[in-house]
This record gives sequence, structure tokens and C-alpha cells, in this order.
Amino acid sequence: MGLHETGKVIFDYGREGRAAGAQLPPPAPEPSDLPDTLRRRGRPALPEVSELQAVRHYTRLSQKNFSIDTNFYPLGSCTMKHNPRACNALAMLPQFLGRHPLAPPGAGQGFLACMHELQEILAEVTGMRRVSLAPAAGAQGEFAGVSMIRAYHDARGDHERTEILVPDAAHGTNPASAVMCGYRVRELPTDRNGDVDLDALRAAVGPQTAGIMLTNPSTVGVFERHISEIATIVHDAGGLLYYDGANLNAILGKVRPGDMGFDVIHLNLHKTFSTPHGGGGPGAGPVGVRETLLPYLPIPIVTHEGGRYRWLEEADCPHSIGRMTAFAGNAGVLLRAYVYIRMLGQEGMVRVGEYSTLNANYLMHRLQAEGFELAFPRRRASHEFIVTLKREHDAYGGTAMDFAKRMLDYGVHAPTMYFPLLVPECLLIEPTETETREEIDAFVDILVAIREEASRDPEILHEAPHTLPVRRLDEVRAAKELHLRWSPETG
Amino acid sequence: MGLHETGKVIFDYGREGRAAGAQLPPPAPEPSDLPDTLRRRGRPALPEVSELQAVRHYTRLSQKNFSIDTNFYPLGSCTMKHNPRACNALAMLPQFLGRHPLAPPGAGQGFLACMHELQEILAEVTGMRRVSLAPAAGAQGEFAGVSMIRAYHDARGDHERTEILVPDAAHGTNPASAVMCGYRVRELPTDRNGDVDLDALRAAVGPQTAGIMLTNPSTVGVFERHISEIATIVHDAGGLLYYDGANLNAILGKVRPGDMGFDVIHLNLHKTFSTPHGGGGPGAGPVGVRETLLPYLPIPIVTHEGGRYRWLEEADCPHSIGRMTAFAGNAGVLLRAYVYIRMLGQEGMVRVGEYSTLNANYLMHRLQAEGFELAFPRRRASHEFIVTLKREHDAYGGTAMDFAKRMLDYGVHAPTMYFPLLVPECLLIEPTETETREEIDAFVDILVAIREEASRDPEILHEAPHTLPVRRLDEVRAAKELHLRWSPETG
Amino acid sequence: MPFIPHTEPDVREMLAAIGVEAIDELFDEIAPELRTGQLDAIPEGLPEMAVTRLMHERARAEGDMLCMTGAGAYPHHIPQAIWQLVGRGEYYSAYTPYQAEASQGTLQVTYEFQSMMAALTATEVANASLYDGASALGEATLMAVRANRKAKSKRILLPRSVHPRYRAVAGTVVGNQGLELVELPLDVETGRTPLESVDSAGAEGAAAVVVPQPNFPGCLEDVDALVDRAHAAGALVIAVVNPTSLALLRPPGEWGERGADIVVGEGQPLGIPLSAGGPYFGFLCTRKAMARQMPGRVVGRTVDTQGRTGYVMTLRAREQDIRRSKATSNICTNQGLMVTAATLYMALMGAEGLERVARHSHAGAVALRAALAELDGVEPVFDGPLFHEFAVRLDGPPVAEVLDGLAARGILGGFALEPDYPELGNSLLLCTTELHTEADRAAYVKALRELVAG
Amino acid sequence: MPFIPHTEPDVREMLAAIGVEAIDELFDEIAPELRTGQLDAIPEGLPEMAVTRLMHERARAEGDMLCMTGAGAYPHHIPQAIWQLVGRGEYYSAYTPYQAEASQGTLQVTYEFQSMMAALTATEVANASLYDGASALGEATLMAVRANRKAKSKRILLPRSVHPRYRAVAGTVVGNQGLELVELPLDVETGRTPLESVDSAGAEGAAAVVVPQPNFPGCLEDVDALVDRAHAAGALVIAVVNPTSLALLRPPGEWGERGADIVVGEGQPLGIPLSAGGPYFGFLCTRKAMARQMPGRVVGRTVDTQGRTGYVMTLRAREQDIRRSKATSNICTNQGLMVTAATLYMALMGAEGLERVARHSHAGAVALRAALAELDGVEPVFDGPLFHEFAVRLDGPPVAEVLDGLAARGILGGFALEPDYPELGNSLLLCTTELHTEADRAAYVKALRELVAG
Ligand SMILES: Cc1ncc(COP(=O)(O)O)c(C=O)c1O
Ligand SMILES: Cc1ncc(COP(=O)(O)O)c(C=O)c1O
Repeated sequence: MGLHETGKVIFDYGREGRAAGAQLPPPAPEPSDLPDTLRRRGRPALPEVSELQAVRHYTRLSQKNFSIDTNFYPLGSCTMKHNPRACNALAMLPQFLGRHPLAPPGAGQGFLACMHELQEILAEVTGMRRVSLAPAAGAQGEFAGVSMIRAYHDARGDHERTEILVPDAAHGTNPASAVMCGYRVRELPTDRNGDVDLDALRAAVGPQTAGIMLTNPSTVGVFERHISEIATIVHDAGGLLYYDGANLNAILGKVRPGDMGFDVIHLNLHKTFSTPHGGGGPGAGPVGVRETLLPYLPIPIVTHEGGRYRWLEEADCPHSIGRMTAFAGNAGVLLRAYVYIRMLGQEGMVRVGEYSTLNANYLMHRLQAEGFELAFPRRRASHEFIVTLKREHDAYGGTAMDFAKRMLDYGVHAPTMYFPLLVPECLLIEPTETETREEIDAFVDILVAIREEASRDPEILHEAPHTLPVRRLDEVRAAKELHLRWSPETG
Repeated sequence: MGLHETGKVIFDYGREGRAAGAQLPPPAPEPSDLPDTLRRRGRPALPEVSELQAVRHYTRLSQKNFSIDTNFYPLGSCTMKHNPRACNALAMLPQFLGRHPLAPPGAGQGFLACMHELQEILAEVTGMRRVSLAPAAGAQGEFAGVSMIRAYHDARGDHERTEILVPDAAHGTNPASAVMCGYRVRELPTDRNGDVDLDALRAAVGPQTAGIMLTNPSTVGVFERHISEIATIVHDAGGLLYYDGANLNAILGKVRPGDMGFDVIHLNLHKTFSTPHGGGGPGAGPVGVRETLLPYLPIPIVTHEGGRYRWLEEADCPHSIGRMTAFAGNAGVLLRAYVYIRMLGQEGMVRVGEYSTLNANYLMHRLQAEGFELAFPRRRASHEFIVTLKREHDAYGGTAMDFAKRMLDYGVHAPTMYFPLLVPECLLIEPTETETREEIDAFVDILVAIREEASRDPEILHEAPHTLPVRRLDEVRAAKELHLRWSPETG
Repeated sequence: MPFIPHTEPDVREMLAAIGVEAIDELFDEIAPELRTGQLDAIPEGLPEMAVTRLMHERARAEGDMLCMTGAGAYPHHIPQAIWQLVGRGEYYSAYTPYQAEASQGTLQVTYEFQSMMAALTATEVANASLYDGASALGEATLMAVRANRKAKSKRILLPRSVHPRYRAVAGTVVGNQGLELVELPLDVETGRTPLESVDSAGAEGAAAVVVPQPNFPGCLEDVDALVDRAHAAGALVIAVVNPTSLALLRPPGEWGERGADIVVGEGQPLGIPLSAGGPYFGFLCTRKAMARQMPGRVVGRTVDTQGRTGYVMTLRAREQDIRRSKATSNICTNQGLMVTAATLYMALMGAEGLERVARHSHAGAVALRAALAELDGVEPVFDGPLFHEFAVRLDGPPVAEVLDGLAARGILGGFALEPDYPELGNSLLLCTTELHTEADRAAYVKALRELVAG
Repeated sequence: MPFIPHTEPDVREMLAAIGVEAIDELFDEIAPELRTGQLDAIPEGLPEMAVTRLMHERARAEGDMLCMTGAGAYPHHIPQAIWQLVGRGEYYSAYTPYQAEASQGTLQVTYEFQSMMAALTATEVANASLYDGASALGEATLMAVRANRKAKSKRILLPRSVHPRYRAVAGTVVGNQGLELVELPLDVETGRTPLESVDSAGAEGAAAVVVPQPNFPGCLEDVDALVDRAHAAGALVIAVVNPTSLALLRPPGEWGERGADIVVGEGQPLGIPLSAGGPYFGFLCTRKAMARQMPGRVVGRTVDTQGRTGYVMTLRAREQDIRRSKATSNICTNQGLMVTAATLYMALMGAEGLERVARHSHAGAVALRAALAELDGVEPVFDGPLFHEFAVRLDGPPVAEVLDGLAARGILGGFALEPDYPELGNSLLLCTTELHTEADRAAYVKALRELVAG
């Protein structure tokens, strides 16, 4: 608030010799048995602050964030829905936090039971044969999934398949993951209605096709209607179908990737299953496969044998693509998802798909009625949809960025901007099922008000935000000067 | 932040039929076995909101508070020092939270051990024979203490003692507590140097004197130098000395009330022992007594016999003044204090007194050097001291209230205003030991800046605060209109 | 140094600014003979790390029992959001909202709390909390004496069916102020306060009659009749209620013709952990006309200089810091953070949730009482309607022994009534809430069968 | 409905506004044959209350052991403030800071984190995290291949003394991109990587040499010589370090003449609970000149239109959302909240605290190794300097049995080395940290004596 905004970094509060006295262990003697050549000489420039100073600094800093807990956050493709507090509290019970990753199964059947049930539930809701919880995020799930496609072809001696097909509107992780798996990426165009261009697909597939990566509903906010034809075309060409589960929220409980013909999938538990984004992570990206890909699943996986749970590891899964992280993935995130799923249950999961879709379609219709232009006006929205502000831009000069920044002043987080790239001046808007109708109506009012401001005085938008801790930030300068760390010498 | 400030109450977010679905128990059948005459007819007007709505509303509301965790908070007499986070975390371990107050000792020796040690440590640091942790706050401790004085006189058949002496600068709870114990209050004047006027005391004591209630250091921020004489005068007259421990922070580990001649004391664990104030409470007000008052201590008290802890209750303490609350006082607060004390240890406790006194004296000298007027310029500050803004008021018209409100704009909580009443336009300032020198220096700069503003344009002060969620609030209107609740009809 | 941020140069320079050589000089106004020596009984300071381990060990030394004891403190589910929010520094580490503009968070929460409590009890105003239910009863009796200016005495009729600890605390609180607490008997047949006792014990001229609902032995009083009789005699009525029960039971503001005048109770069931007995909070509600006689803080809505809504503490002239010896109470620090928790609890549960909690609690108790009635050697003491507690009498072994036996089986099995109610014999007060499953009740029945038969 | 706030009228009116009759119509673009039937394997939804009980039961089914196993995850004291702050909704429930002005909290924390990591490792820049230490090593090898434009191959020399799981993960990560991971041997006498093996395994022409410190079997490598040899051969150096150890040990930025080029490691010791293996975070630091080759996000300082300091994500053109198939990595969601925790950890501990942690951890291990050396049938595998882990060989029963025996005594007693390092025989890797008291170590010695002798 106001005049006391300090702009200080934690280092500014430090003074030589100050410390968080109680939080430190007691003083310790100089180690006598470390050769000097291996010893550190100077001390690292870490802050020297009291507990109160740290608490105060990081409490105040937190207040500078927008978050689901404080603001409507309709960030398309990100599924910023409510993170139930029980998930946090119960995943952080002391016994779970204290469990060493290498603890023997006997020391912790409780945790393993949760993991096993989670595997089973995720397999059921996606229509897959089995799930591994190992990947730490969606992109790692993609990597694991495409690696399994590769392992599959390799196992069949089919070494000619060097290409992965990816729609041009796909999330950037898709092509990047395919490349990390050693594939070339071939992009597929999107047709005027947001579907994959089938002719282009037919032209693209061939003996070089290892597979295709698809999100459905796609990143343009519509359900890919030709999914069954796509599956046939790719399968007929000997390729496999990879499902990017980042948008599963829209169809949870309504359609299963397995039933659409996908061979391997990943899920973003930090989207569909409501684990927190944490300002950037961590997430969890479990992968699921059909029977044919079973041997390749990443380890570890929990099995239930003779009334006991245990990990399946290298010896049990000789054909596995291997490990994704040193231990069992983001276990604490997985526990949060487990708690969420147990609260939702079967009916609750179906409702996620229904109400996220309801909210998106309602918001889309309301904006259309207010005269905003939709990217795909003849399509149903999935759990998200695209508005293009090209008309407003042409008329008043305000860009999608300007609209977005001005929204911050109104206390809502901006939707995803300029993605996908094929729609000009676009906003990808995802209200999620946990927001009320009133919140959505208020959002419409805000967009209308901003358009009105744009027509009257585009500078208001261009200079936005006006009411946040900082005004618009200079990204060019950041990249040019590359000031990436504080140091005692230069500040 | 900015435009999105809604000013809504939680009820405004409600809609009929909405609920925090997962947080509710499952639906339950209509009870068939309650006579209609005893049944509630309509439903109470409670909010009907989702978990997200509640989380968002109360997260945002919290951000409208100043607190130790966000601001320097030099509120005199209140000891707003750092509340170590370990105290909160460890007092809230599930087993402590789950303990029923009527659990038998066998079911919980861990908790009782903490309580017993806390009793012993508080007795040692105050120089008392024994401590009861029963009172829920300082005022209840006063009530218990004065009740014990009464019980003592009664037990001796000394029924003529009807008066309690209280210095005019005492905290309001002192006279109020004395009255609740059935005593008349006689006020004692404070002399020019902040000490009790000894002549007035001599004139006031007599066979009607049950006792005297004293804070030392007193509420005017100085140590009562004549404490030994006072003790002699009161004791000689047959009265007892009650110590209000609210200001113990200043002398913790340096002087003990028992050594000063006090017979009975209370402590404010929510001041000296750093348990949180929680926006108003809860606190804890343990009482300690000398040998003579032992039988009267309020119950329950923990004892350690034969290697086991148990509660002493009515049967063990037939002369006790009784119970203060239904169970064992504010147990969770007591656990927090216990954790704090264990981290401080002996040396840490002594430092509390030393550094709180150092900070106060430093701040006092700095303000004096900047030309502010002290109420008692020839005295040492205790952990707090009084500045009078009478000069500024006369010169520029800005009141202590105006200064205080303007401080909020600068991001520091205002000191206690207009208390004690005997100093005009005063601020009672208590920096506490957990604040840094830099924070104190910044506070001096702020006061200087405000004075400068006052000299230039007193309206800035008079209209302050300018940068908070609300400007200055109309207290007169609040008391006149008495709008004490939201209702569905009137909002 | 734990929690002290001073560096050596800081100390040196600060002392120099003050003009002394050492910190100890700052204590030079204190007579040397008063100075403390070694504090031998106080252990050395431990790092947080060691205290963490110690407290985890102490916590593990606590039992982890199936709790079927109520008797004034009730296990309920507390939505996890509550304490995660209550622990936010802005609530946790703020003081009493003396600077209203910098405390709108706490103030608005309190205002919302008052609104919810008034709605729940069907009264007009609520205060911002007292220490607990028992001390709230004490305060209410004092308030009644102040408010009932027509009363000829300071007599309060206090049924034996009120929680024994509440009666004890009320006695402590008012004992020194000349109030006379007259006990109304308990009808051992019905478990209720006999209506006629109100008149025979002297309602006429009394300042107030206390009416509990449900009462301590778990029975439901005939509140309408009690209230009307008390009012007819010119006495005020102080209701003592369980807040959860109000989702099912007639709220005290609607008892009898005119409703109770003052309503108090223990707020613990509203989202506060059992926590060994505290901190809980007492609530006190009343008519607007009597608001000026209330003890404790109260928050009112107002506007700022720009006309925006805001909240302040109001009716301050009742309080000790302003009125000193003439204050309505000595209370200063109250149970504010618990009020924050209760506000969140009521917001999350809403009327629907609270009603479900009440219904499950009630249904469980009805079922358990019926199941226990089937056991040889166990007999319900009363058979009238109940909320979520009830008493059973045991034929065989003494209750104390049975409780030990239950504890050995991991069950906190009830409250022994005989010490406080010899007239009820070898009996036990039991409680169920929405937390107790059918399996829990069955486990209790099984354990009791073994112990009473065995 | 759990987490869905819609009332019936809401749904009705929203459907009307859309122009459909029922929610299901919104799915009418989906072929009917694709629609999901019953999800039978998914249990019914439970109220939070029931899930709370379930999870408490599951938690109790976890052991509560004295943990002397490290092997990549280390029990340290985590100041209680950390997770109370990290759990604040503003950090917990925010997304990646795409709208910088509305995310200054997260962005500044990340900037502070980068500063601290650079200081700790004595490098110039740090990224904003990778998934964990093992995957960070994989990313570092890819980065080295990109950065070392002069290298003639995609060969990476990877000592056997690196954590076996890290080697496995690195293999998984880079396996499909034609990188060649060449193993450097472990000298079973010294527990170190033989210096000559760097040359003999082909440092010349290699893109990078990996250098762990401390290494997995608990020994300290001759980092200066290894780095200089690698650099002399034109290879880059990837250091794999334990961050706690850097309070005692020479930071990788100062190894040899020019220092390591890329530094990675597991961030878990910096305030992250063991938590069954995750979420942890990997860190990656490097020279400023190589910053454009880094994987993952990075935050830079800049100014707003008024000249005020602020923070933004920068060097975005490396990332997958901008560069797609040409990105430096596919990573998108990282381990941000763990970075927040680590930042708080380093802020609270400071250099002094971290050094104390490191010294206690080290001293405990030295003492325990000495004590175990006294036991019959137990022998330290190596006798050189160590940080806080070391290996012992058992004469008698197989390690697996001994670990079971220790577990039965409530001790998580170490990591069996033989499966990964047959050359080390029947041996065990042990760890101590500042959490372990003398009594803990004595308990371990006693238990091991019984098991090895018995
Ligand atoms: C459509 C889509 N695919 C993939 C991803 C990548 O997932 P993650 O960020 O968990 O790596 C995202 C997330 O941003 C996404 O929106
Ligand atoms: C000097 C003094 N005495 C007594 C009290 C009363 O203590 P409590 O608020 O805990 O009832 C206070 C606290 O405000 C005080 O400052």
C-alpha cells in the first residue's frame, strides 16, 4: 500500500553478522579434516536477515501477485481453477513430508496405496490400459510419450520413422518434445473452422511418420471433430497417436482419449486435477498407454501384489524407456491430485467437463452478443475459446496486449495473449468451472468498459496498468541488459 | 489493488442453493424424532458461497490489515514483536489439535509435560512460587489475581479491606478488574517524573486497603523507582501488591516482580512471550503467587507426581478461587509460548529485556535529537516511551491523531495515541527488540517528514490516510447509527 | 541471537547515540539489589530444529483416540481452508484494530461474524467474542443485572442442568459482586428443569433466569415455557446454547413469546479444534436495545470521508480502556482469531452445511442410544428428545473403570456424570457428531458390551 | 457440487443465453460413439471430512523412522516459516508470471533465487529451475553440446561416481538425440574418478566432462585437476554438486583455472521436504556468455515506464512457447514453488547458517565413520575426505538383510551400494546431517553392532 512500497530486495535488509538466530543450528567447530584445496574460501553473498525481516519481506512480496486465491484468472490453456485447500493440507501431513524416497515399501504402504489408486483412476478416466506417474510436468510427459512411440517402432525394427506430425496451433512443448526425442517435426495446418486440415494430413503421412501429437479439444478452443478419421489415417500409415492432455478439463468424464483412438497420452495434473501452479510449477504429467505400449512405460510404477504395494523398477520393466527424475516424480503433487479426485468422485469428474464447457460457452456467447469477434464463431467452445481484437485494434489502435494490461487494473488476470499465433490480436479465454456466473458477467462488463475506454482514449490502455505495484515493464531492456542477479558490488 | 476493490461482504457473494460442496457433510435425512415445537422454522441467513469464493474473499480481506508480518507496528503497551512461525506450526501439530480437554492424563503426557515446564519457567523468571496458566488473557489474570487478594484477606477474617489502589495512568483493565472483584478503586496520582506520588500513596493506604495494582515499568514508559518503598508502605498497611505483567518485556531477565516485593502477578503471554494477537486475541494471562497465596491459585494446574503429569482440580485445591474458563485456559496459546521460551532459553530471555530497552532508548534519543518533545525527558525509557505532540499541535494544528493517521500512509502502524491520558497529544511508542535499527531510523525519518508536511500543509495530515483501502472513517456515525450486522433485508 | 536482529556495530552506535557505554546502563534507575541473578531453572535456548524434534516427540506421546466425549467441547470436521487462511500473517499477527483504516480486514471479518451469529441465534446484535462459553455466562449474568433495572435483586436462577463447569466459572466471575446464583433442580425422570421451580425458586424479583438448550445431561428443555415464565416474573432470560444445534433447534431469539434476552454459548463447535480446551471463544448476542450493556468489543459499519463503506469498533464507551472502573466488563484482549476461524466456518458451511452437521450429529446420537439400550447392563438415563448427547447408566462396573477400559481400546468414551450429578448414579454422557461413522458407533457398542458384560 | 458454484437458475439462464436446452448439447460436435459410459473404477466422491480421515489413516500407515539414508535426498531442518509462507495463496495459486506487472511477487522471488544460487556456486547466472537434479544433468549435457561449438563430437564423459539414478535419467533424456555418454571408471581404492581416465576415455573432442562433488559413494573428487584436464582437451565442464556442501567446499565456479562451465544439482537440501521423492527442483548455473544456451526460464531486472525497478521473464526466445522445435528445451512448467521455498531457506539461513548445517553434517559423518570403523565386521570402504556421506562394507550378513533389521528397529539405515556398484561389495552408503544427534549416531552404531555381530 502506498508510500511504503520499498522496492527492496532481500539483500538490502541484510547486515553483516545478522542472522535468524533460532533458525540456525548451533555454532559448529571448524572442520579439521578437509584439505584446504577443497575448501571454500570466501562466503557466498547470501542475505543476512532476521526471521522477522524474511517473513515481512516475503509476505509483502506475495501481495504483489495475482493468483486464483485473489483474482479471476481466465488464462487460456492453463486451467486456472480453484486449488482446494484440503489437497494442500492433507498432502503435507508430517508423515508424507518425512518419507524418504528410498524408504522400503514396508515403511510406507499408505503413500503407495494412494499412488496405486491414482494410477488406476487416471487409467479409467482416460481409457488407457495403464498409467505411470513418473513425469514431472506436461512437457516431460510428452517426452516420455514420444519416447515410448519411438521405443515401439524400434522394437519392431521399424527405424525409418523419423517424423512427428504436429498441428501448427499446437503448444510449443509439442514440437520441442518431439525434437528432444530425436524426431523431425512436420506442421499441419488448421482449417478455417479450427479442425486439422485432413487433406494436408493425408498428404503428410507416410512410412516416415512415427506419430502425431494432438490436443483435443485443441489449443484453438474447439473439439477436433475428425478425430476418428485422423486416427485411421495415422494408424493406417503405421504411426501412433499421442494425446496432449493439457485440455482434458473440457471433456473430463465425457469423452476418453482412449476411445478417440489415442495410443499414448499425458495428463497435466496441475490443470485438470487442480494441483497448484505455484507461480510456475511444480506440476505432474502422468502418462498412460494402450496395451501395445505397456512395456515402455517410464518407471517407477506402483504395483499391488499379494496385498502389498511396491514399486516396479528396472528389473521389473526391462523395456521401460527409463526414469524421468531420480525418484518417483512429483510425489507431493500426486498426493494433491489424489485428494482432489477422491473428493470429486465419478460424478464430480463428469461435472468438471460439463461446467467448464458451460462457463466457456456462456462467456463466449455473452461476448459475442456484446459485439466482440470470435475466432471460430460457428463452433462450440470447449472449456476455452478465442476472441480476436483485430477490429478494435484497427478502429482504436489498442492491441490485445493493451486490453490485457488494462484488465489487470480492473482486478482480473488477463487471458492468454497472442496464442495461438494464427489468430491476430487474440485472447484465449478459459473461465474454468469453479468460477461463478457473476464473475463471468463482471468480466464481460470489464471488457466492454475497456473497449469503451479504447474508443475514447486509447492512451489509458496503452499506459496500463495504472494501479499495480509497477506500470508497464520494459522487456526489451531486460533482454538487452541481462541483469539476472543481485551482487554485493553492483546491487 | 486499484479498480477491483469491491467492498463486498461475504453475503454479497452468496446465491440460494450454492454451497462449498466438498466441505459439507453429505445430505442427511430429516430428523423424525424432534418435536415440532423445538424445531427451527426458517434457515439462518448465512452465506451460500463456494470454497473458492470464501478463500478469495478472506484472502483479499486479509490484505487490508496492517500486521507485524507486514509492517513496523510500534504500538505502545502492546509489545508487537515478531511472532516466530515455529510457535504456530508446532502448537498446531495434529495430535495437539485433536486432544479433547477432558482426555485423561494417560492419553496425553506430552501436552501436560509442556504445560508443567511452562509453569516452572514462568515462576522462575518472575520470582514467584507457583504459576497457574488458567486465565485466558491479561484482564482475566488481573481478575484472578485480585480475587486471590480478596481470598487471602477473607481467609484471615479481614473483611474490612474494600479498596484497591491504582495509579491514574494504569491501563483501564486494572480498575475494571478491581471492580469486578467487588472492590472500590482509589486512584493515585503520578508525579512529574512518572513515578507514583509517594505522599499521596501514604495518605491513601489504611485498614481499608486490600492492595495496590502496579505495572512496572509503568504505562508511562518508565521504571517505578520507588517500588521498594511502595511495597513497604502497602505491606505495612496490610495490603498486598499486584503486578500487572503487561510490560514485563522491558525487564525480562533483569528484574523479577517477586524480588520487587509483589505478591501476585499476571503475565501477558501475548506480549512478552510473543504469542500472536490475532487481530484482538486470544492471549493468555497466567498468574503467579508467593507462598502466602498458594492455596488460592485458579485451577487447573499441572502437577508432576511419581513420574506422571496430571491436573490439580477442585478436590486438590479446596481453597482455589476456582475456574476461569470451562477447561484449561487457552492451551494452544500456552503451547506457542512454551515453544518460544524453549527457543529463547535463559540467555535469550535476558536479551529480550536488554534489546527492547535499547531500541526504545535509542528511538527516544533520536526523536529528541530531531526536536520532538518527550513526556519524561529526564528518565530512561523502558521498552517504550511517550512523545507529546502538543508543540506541533499548537504550532500547526495537527493532532496526535493526524500524525498517527498519516503514519499509516508511510506504511508504519501508528503508536498508541492519547494514552495515558495525563500527557496531552501523546504517542506511546514501543519498538520492541525484534525490529532492526534501520527500521527505527526509518521511523524517525517518517515522523520528521510528517512534521514537515504539517508545517507546510496540515490538511495532508488531517485528510490522512490517503493510500489505504479507506480514508478516515466516521466513528461518530458508527456509534449513532449502530449498524452492527448485515441482514438479507437491509444489507 | 534468537529473534534479535542487532549486529555488534548496531549496538555500539546505538549506545553511542544514547550516550551510554553498555546496555546495562539503561537499567541504572533500578536499584541494584533488585537485579535478577541466574535464572537457573530455565533451560538453555534450543535452536528451532531441536524444539521441532522435541514437540514432535511430545505430540507423539499424545494419544490418538476415537473421541466420543463431548461435555462442552465437540469434535467436528474443520474445513482445511480455515486454518490455512487464519494463519495468514495479516490476521495472525495484527493487534486489536485500534487504527481502523489499517485494519479493515479484521474489522470486516468481525462485522460478518456478528451478522452470522445474530442470524444463527435470531437476535439483533452480537459482540466480538468473550473468552469462552463459561465465562460468557458469567458476563451475561452481570449484564442482566445491569440491564434489568426493574429487578429488585441481583438474583439469578441457574438450572442444575447447565454445564457444571459453566456454573463454577459463573460463580467465580460473579462471586465478588454480590450476585446470588440460585440453583434450579434437575428432574431425574425427564432430565429437564421443572417448570414450577422457576417460580418456586424466586423468579419474581430475580434479574434473570438462565435457560440451557440442549442442557448438559443432553436433554431438551421446554424453552418456550421457561422463557415465558421468567418474563412473566419480570426476569430476563439468558439462553445458553450450542451453536451447531441451532441449525435444527428453535433459536433462542424465538423462544416463548418474546425470545431470550441474552444468548451466550461456546463457539468451539464452529471450526475451532479441540486443542486441549482452548483457545475457544464465547459468544454473546442480545437485543439492540441492550447493546449498550454488552461486555466486549463490537464492530459497526460506517463510511469514510469519501462515502465508502468501512468498519470501526463502536460503542467504545462501554469498554475498560475508556470507562475504566465503570466499564461493562474488564475484558480487553478477546478471542479474535477464533472469531476469524468461526466466520470462515460459517461462510463455508452455510445454513445447509450447518444443518447437515446438526442432523448427522443428532441422528448418530439417536442411533447410538438405541443400540446401547439393547445391551445388557446399559440403560439410557432419559428417553426424551436430544440433540447430539445423551446419558446412559451402567449396571455393572463403575464408570471410571469402564472409561479406563475404553481408553485402553483407543476410545475416549464419555464423561462420568456421577461426580457432578450423584442423583444420576453410575452414568456416562456420550456424544456423536458428523465425524462418527456407523463403524465408529459399532466399535463403541462392541467395546462397551465387552466391558460391561466382562 | 464439489467446487462448482452454479445454482439451478444459473444453469438455466446460462443455457438460455447460449441457446441450448441442456449442458449435454454443448458436446454435440462430438460423435456419439465416442462418448464415455460409466466410469466404474472411479469411486464415489467423498466429502472433505471423509478424505481427511482417510489421509490421516494413510499417513499413520507410514513409518516414522530415524533416517540415515541420503543417496540424493537429505533430511535437513526446514525453518517453519518457510512452508507457512510458501503456502500463501498468492504464491501457491499463481501461474507462471506471464503478466509481469501482476506477478512481481513471484518474479522478484525468482530473481533473488537466481542471485543466491549464483553466489553459492560462484557462477554468473542461474535459471529458474528444472525438474530435479537428475533431469538437470540431462539438460546440462544437451546444453553443453549446443554451447561447445568447437567440439567435434556429441561425446560426454560421465564418471561412474555420479549418482546412478542421475546417469540413468541423463541416459533417458539424451538417448534419442545421438549423444554419447562415455563412462569414466571409479577407483575402488580412493573412491574417486582416476584423472587419467579423462584423457583415455576421450576428453579430446568431447563436448563436456561431468564432475561430481561430492560424488555418489561419498568421496571428494580432485575437482581442480579434472576441470583443468577437461578444459585442456577443449571440453566443457558440467559440475554436479550438493548445494549444502558449497558452504564448505570450493564452489564449482572456482574449480581449476577457469571454473566449471555449467553447474547443476538437486535443490532439495535447500528447504524442501523429503516428501517421498518430490517435488524437488534442479538448479542450473552457468557463465553469462552461455546464458542464451540455457534451458528453462530466467528472470531479469528492468524498469517500468516511470523508471521504477521491476522484474520480467527474459531471454524468452530460447523457450518452447516462442521457439517451438528450436527451443533450448521442452521445459515449460518448472518447479517454481520449490524455488520460492529454497529462496526463503537461503534467506533465513544465510551464509552462516548454511555453513553450520554443512559443518554439523560433515562432523557427524566423520564421527560416525570413525565409530563404525571400531565395530567388528564393519569397515569404511574409503578413508579419504568426505562431505556428509560415506560407505561402509559389512563382513557378515548381506546388506539387504541388515537394512531390514535396521528398519525393524525404526532406522532407515542407508543405501545398498552393491546393485549399482558390484565392485564395492557388500556395502552401504550412509548419511548424517545437522539433524542427527550424538544419540542418533550411537543408536545407529548399537543397532548395526547387534545386526552384524548377531
Ligand atoms: C496445450 C498444452 N500442452 C502442453 C503443455 C505443457 O505442459 P507443462 O507446462 O506441464 O510442461 C501446456 C502447458 O502449458 C499446454 O497448455
Ligand atoms: C498495561 C496493561 N495491562 C493490562 C492489559 C490487559 O491485558 P489483556 O488485553 O490481555 O486482557 C494490557 C493490554 O492491553 C496492558 O497493556
